[in-house]
Amino acid sequence: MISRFNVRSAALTLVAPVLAIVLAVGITTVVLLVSGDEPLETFGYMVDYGFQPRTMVLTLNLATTYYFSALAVAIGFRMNLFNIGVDGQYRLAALIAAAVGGAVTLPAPLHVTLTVLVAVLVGACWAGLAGLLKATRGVSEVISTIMLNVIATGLGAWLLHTDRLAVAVSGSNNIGTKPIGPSGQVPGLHLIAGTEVKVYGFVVVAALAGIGFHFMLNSTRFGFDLRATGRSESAAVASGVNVKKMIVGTMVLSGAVAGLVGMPQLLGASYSYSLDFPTGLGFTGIAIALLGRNNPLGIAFGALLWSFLTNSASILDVHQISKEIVIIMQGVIVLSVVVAYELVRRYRKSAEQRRVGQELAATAEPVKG
Amino acid sequence: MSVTGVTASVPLQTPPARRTRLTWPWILIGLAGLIVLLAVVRVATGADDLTSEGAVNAAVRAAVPIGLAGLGGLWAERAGIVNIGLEGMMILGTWFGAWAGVAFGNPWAGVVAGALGGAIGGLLHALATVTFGVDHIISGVAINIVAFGVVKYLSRVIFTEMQGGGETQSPQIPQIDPVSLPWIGTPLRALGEKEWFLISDFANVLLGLTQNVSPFTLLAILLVPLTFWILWRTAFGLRLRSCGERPVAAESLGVNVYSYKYIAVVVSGAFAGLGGAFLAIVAAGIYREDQTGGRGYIGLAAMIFGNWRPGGLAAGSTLFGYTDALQLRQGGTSVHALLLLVSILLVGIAIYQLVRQSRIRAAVVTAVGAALVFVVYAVTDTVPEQFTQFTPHLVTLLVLAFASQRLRMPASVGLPYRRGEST
Amino acid sequence: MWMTATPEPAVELKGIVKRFPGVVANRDVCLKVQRGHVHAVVGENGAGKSTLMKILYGMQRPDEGEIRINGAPVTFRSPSDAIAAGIGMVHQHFMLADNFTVLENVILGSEPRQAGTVIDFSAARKRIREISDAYGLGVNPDSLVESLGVGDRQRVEILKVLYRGAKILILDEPTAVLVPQEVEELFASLRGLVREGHTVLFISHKLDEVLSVADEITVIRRGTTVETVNPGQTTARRLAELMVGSELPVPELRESTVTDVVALAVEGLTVRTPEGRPIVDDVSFEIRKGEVLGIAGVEGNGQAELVEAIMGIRPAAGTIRLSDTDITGWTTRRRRVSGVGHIPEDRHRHGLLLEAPLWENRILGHQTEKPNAKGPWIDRSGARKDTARIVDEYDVRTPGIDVHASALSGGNQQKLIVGREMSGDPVVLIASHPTRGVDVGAQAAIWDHLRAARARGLAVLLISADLDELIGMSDTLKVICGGRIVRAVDPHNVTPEELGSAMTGAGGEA
Amino acid sequence: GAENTDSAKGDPSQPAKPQGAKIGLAYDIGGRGDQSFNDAAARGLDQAKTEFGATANELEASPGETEAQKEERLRLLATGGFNPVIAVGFAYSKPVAKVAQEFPNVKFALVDDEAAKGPNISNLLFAEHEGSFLVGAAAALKSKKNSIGFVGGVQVPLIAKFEAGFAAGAKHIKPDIKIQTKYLTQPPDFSGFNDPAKGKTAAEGMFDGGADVVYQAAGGSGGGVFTAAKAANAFAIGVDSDQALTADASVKDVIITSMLKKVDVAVYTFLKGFASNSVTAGSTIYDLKVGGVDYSVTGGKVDDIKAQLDELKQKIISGEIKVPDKTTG
Ligand SMILES: Nc1ncnc2c1ncn2[C@@H]1O[C@H](COP(=O)(O)OP(=O)(O)OP(=O)(O)O)[C@@H](O)[C@H]1O
Ligand SMILES: Nc1ncnc2c1ncn2[C@@H]1O[C@H](COP(=O)(O)OP(=O)(O)OP(=O)(O)O)[C@@H](O)[C@H]1O
Ligand SMILES: [Mg+2]
Ligand SMILES: [Mg+2]
Repeated sequence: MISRFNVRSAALTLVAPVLAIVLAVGITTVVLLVSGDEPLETFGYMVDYGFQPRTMVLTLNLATTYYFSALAVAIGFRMNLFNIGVDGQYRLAALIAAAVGGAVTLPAPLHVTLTVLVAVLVGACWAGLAGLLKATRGVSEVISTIMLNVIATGLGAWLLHTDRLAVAVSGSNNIGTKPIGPSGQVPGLHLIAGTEVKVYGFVVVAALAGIGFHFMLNSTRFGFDLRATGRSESAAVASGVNVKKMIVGTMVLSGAVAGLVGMPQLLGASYSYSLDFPTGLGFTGIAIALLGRNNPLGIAFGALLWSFLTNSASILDVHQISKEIVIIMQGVIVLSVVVAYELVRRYRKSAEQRRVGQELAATAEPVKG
Repeated sequence: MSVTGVTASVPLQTPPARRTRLTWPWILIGLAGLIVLLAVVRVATGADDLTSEGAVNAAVRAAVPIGLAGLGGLWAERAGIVNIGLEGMMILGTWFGAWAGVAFGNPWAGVVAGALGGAIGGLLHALATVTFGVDHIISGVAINIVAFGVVKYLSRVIFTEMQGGGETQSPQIPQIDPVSLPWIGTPLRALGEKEWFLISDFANVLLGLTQNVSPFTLLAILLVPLTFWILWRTAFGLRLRSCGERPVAAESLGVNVYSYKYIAVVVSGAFAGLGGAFLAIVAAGIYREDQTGGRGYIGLAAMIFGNWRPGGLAAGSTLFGYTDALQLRQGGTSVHALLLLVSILLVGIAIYQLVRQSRIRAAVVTAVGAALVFVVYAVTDTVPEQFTQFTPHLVTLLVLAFASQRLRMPASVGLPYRRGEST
Repeated sequence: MWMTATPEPAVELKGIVKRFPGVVANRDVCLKVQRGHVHAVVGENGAGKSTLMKILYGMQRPDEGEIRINGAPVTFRSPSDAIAAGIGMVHQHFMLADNFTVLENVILGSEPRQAGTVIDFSAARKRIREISDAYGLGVNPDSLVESLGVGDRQRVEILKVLYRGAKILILDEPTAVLVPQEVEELFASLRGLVREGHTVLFISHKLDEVLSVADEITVIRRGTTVETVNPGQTTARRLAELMVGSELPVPELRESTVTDVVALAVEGLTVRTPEGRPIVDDVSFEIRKGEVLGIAGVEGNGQAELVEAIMGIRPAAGTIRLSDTDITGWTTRRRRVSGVGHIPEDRHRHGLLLEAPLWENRILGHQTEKPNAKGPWIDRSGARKDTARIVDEYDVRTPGIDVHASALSGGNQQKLIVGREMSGDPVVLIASHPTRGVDVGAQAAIWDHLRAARARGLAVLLISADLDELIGMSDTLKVICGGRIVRAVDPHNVTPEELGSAMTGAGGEA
Repeated sequence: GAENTDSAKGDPSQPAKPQGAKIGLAYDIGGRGDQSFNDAAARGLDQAKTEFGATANELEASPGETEAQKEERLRLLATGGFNPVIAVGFAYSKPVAKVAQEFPNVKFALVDDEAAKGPNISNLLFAEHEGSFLVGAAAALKSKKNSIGFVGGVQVPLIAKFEAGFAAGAKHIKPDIKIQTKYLTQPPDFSGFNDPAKGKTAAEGMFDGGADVVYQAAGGSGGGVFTAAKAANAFAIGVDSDQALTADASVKDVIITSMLKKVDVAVYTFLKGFASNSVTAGSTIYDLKVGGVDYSVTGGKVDDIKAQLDELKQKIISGEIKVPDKTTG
């Protein structure tokens, strides 16, 4: 009986995302038809290209980056804190970490550790600021992180100057930090056959972070307190949780993970923070966290899906099909997946109540009438 | 999951019942005081732009889209729905506003279309949050993504076919001619040019507010008292607000909570869309991809800043618009002068804390802050460009850090509501 | 049926059936209410009283059955239909927006208007004053609801109904939060209403009240009407038996177990509002091992704040000592770990994570203790095992420990909380309304557990609105009023009426 | 996909000439139709297409993307048989360096960057500072109030080059001239290239602050500068293309000149070289000497000072005047 229940429960968990993807494909089909493109052909191109070995590596690499970002957002969400500031946190963290990493030469593991540590610290501090403002001054973290994003941009632009952390690249209009030497770089992995391109070594760290997140949430007291606060702040307070400390702690942790967002790119590909360092990953992270229901495994799937769509969109351009339809598709997936989750949740809840009712009725005496 | 925000205020406490009521005389006195202060700082620093006609005019122009987005946020949140999708609805407003303005050759068609475009976004949000009970933030984020993709797609399909348009921009939109309050322009300008302390400052501020103002700006400003009037003076408004405070209570008195929420969120989208249309039609005269630049989020911030009230929200967006205009116009000098202003204000706050509230420690901390700011002012003579640009954001953050505890949001904002479920 | 006198009842319900997922809340309910009567409806928790009333008020739609008002069949699609038919309802839980004024709350949905849109505030104010004066409600239309006490809120609710010109009033447990004097005032108003031709439907768990005010009483058990009786021809005991189908439990302590060892001492405890007004004012008391100290008081007189201060949830001045240790500066968690248990007043807000399984709710508040935790880790299997034990020992009716707390009925939720708080081997237990809204069976079980723990040397601070419970379960009884302990009374020879008058401050200083 | 479908899929009415190359072009953010520097590249491409009967495939970057995505774009073109491949914008520097190595038989051109070197990479560079020097001089000559302004879109080294040349040119004419500068946003917020509202406010501030000529290097925000100039009855200077031709009719008359950065010429010249098999690897600097940068005379507003400007131009070409490409401080 228990196993039957679990199987059904697992099936229900899958229903929502599948429903959402079907809906998204449907809506995209309509858009494609309207603009006169052949939907089947379009999806065919995407799948074809998306599953080539090299694209799969790219998808995995981008997903690694997305994963950290979504994890950072999810940590906050689990406590009903909305960290819109992951974007600013990771940019500032990557910049300063890149400068530090570029300035030193150390034995390989130490060098990488130092750089990553700096990133984690900077991310944690920047997010912690929002946490402190909320805990001590009651400033909504939604606003403070929006503002801190812009402030991080200004600060970053000021720091990324040849008088400060940047070095000019001769012959280039780009400007960046001093490249991190080989000892500070994280080698890639040959995970997928059929291509020379390597998967970021950071994929391992991402997996570990996911496991750590799961473990932290479910097996530690801190995680319990965090989830309890997210579910009911008043009950958490009554149970002895110091909500102010939790707010600061959660924001710091979220920011620490946000600090990792730039690391796969920095230590696995560009080795320097320059003007073209990827931006906006923090916002993508929000969408993916929501897609994955703030659950480490769900986020992994969400990140892969998002990354697959983003990467396979490249092929559409080649065939003169608007790649914007992929953005529309991503948005529709987020929206429809949550609608589907909500419907499933309602169904589950009433099923559970029914179950409790039945069990109780079985033990109770029959009633007249 | 429901993202409703954890409140860090002393847990389980009863919220402060005392509310200060701002009356017209007090507001006017406060504003006049502010101008006096600005005049003093202007004279002391020579940063003439602080009270110039152009700065005031630009401030209003910068404040309007933020204020409209904020009004959008206000309508939604007063009915209990968080609207983080304002940015997306604003994006829809810029696109549809520009498209209709060009297609019909009439900017006012753009105004209407911008509002409609935003309203469609609002309708989607209402559908997701009210009918399907989706978490408000999730829905908002999704709408931002979809709107971004949709306008990119539409531009590619439609603007590329238009003369002067492209994948990332529309053709030039026909202009709405600005209007001026007659007769006072010349005399005020004469006064303003005299550079007399205070008198010229007042003259310039008045000029900035009354001369060369777009009728669309006037419309936007009118929407503030109109919103107040509708929400606080009419039966419709009372019912709408009751949905944000205690929807079950409203339902138990026969108010159809769902439909009020729907109306509120659609109106919210329309306001955000108007903000977008303003940006495209008046502020820029053209649609450019990404031109909203996060103003929807800032509008949301202005609304919270304004304590979920139209007056406060107008103040919040004006503050933001003013500092943004200053930094864009003569950033280094003006922002540097603002440091002195902040320092003076902090001294004032410290004195208030000491004399009226007897909070000695707080007063000392504030005074130290004032001194620090003053030192920074004294030892530098300009503010680096990279820093001037986040002046409005920093100011917002600082003001909130001082005043956040006094804010009070509608009691049921962000909470899911299902007819007949909760108690 | 007993009643067939008048031909045309004000309300007639026939064969009402209402199903919720997993429960049939009402089955085949039949009820006739004569015009000009006070008609009481009694029944256990979850018997389906509120659901029935909501159906009559158009907030729920019956699955089957017929409603007749003044003889004519009606179908209500929403409360507005019911309001139009002259029905008004005061809900079990207040239906007021705290951030609105009384006026706004009252006129909502039927606003007097000028030109069809603008609210005519002065007309509304006038009307409210008139009604308030006519029925002696003493309500100020311009005060903010959040600043009102429970009694005032109750009157606002009644005003809301009268304002709409209702002829048929439904009052769902209006007296649960009132002291006897306020109840008397309420009943006086009700009698006035009835004289003017209003009809009142009235729900209460307090059988004495029901017997004193009602013209007729209908008993509901497990969703169906069992019998309609005349108060003159029945007793509280008989009613209870009809409700439960068994005998009524009595709260009482047998022999004294009070020792000389002080377990909890509170001295000069003062809690202030953000504005600086004291809500708990210089409160001092001691509880010894094996003693139950009852605190009596009208709701909103500082009890909740007192409990929060003792639990460290709310900052306070004064000292609190646990055995010999000064715990004043301690965090809530440290207090809990050191043996202070807490049954909170509002189990949904402060006692449970509704959307979490029972075993996680077992951990709540005991995150650092065995068997829930090992060092910084949560011990899932330990917690699960212990939850199963609690479910078993405290007779929590549930199909398993993996269902969400929200799926349990209130009484079972409360039993889980009591079991949890007793499991930490507490030295002191702060019990706020431990049996509020719990039906008689569960009530008896909770009292038994309290008695047993007391016998083992537990010190209990008992706060309750149920005066019988307070008198019966306390070794020592103190009265709190306006945040101050104003009197100590002897629980062995005080009547609920005397206690009630002491609570309103009528009895003078002790 | 709308406007460039025919070019890629082949227009049946215009049979492709047998010698026609398959050109791959990767744009920076904004792509074709940005009315700025991507558009200029597109013009060069279009010219080559008609002239040499080539076909082309054009791909566009997305905001905030990673290097890997840029690389992939280039690879898609290279593997799709496109040769040569042109990358527009310095952000393609590393991707080009990498992908060019993978495809030694494909010729790559990289606009605005010479950090990426390789035997099959042609770097197309511009002396924006030299052109800006001339319009700076023009601004100083035209300014009656001895006060001018510069509005940059985003504060990046590329735009600083414009500012440096502009300031040097103005100071060369009037050493005591007052120059106001404003960048609309800071990297990585590139919205400064897309926010005409900000451009307008910044320029208004300058006009109110006494300037009467403002030079903009602000991409799509430049329209706002023109509007402000119109309202202030002052002058503006355009950038990249001859904006007195391309800008909206209502503001054309305030644009006294434009600093021309002839990306189209560079792209066309490269393609022409490819067609004639004479492409050279390494840097080609499009400066005043080769006419890669210049100032425009449309509208006749600088006719009166044309002689002076041309003289300066000659001095720069001859090396007599050295124009700085970096701002000081
Ligand atoms: N009685 C009124 N009639 C019309 N418009 C008004 C009225 N009072 C204020 N307004 C306008 O509406 C805006 C609302 O501002 P705000 O909400 O701060 O008012 P308030 O005085 O705080 O309101 P309340 O009276 O509810 O406290 C004001 O800025 C003003 O423009
Ligand atoms: N909206 C609902 N959804 C599901 N079940 C419900 C709902 N409302 C009530 N119930 C269930 O219906 C039954 C009757 O509830 P009701 O509130 O009518 O009881 P009651 O007699 O008023 O109890 P109390 O004395 O505690 O107020 C209970 O089992 C309750 O859990
Ligand atoms: Mg108001
Ligand atoms: Mg009930």
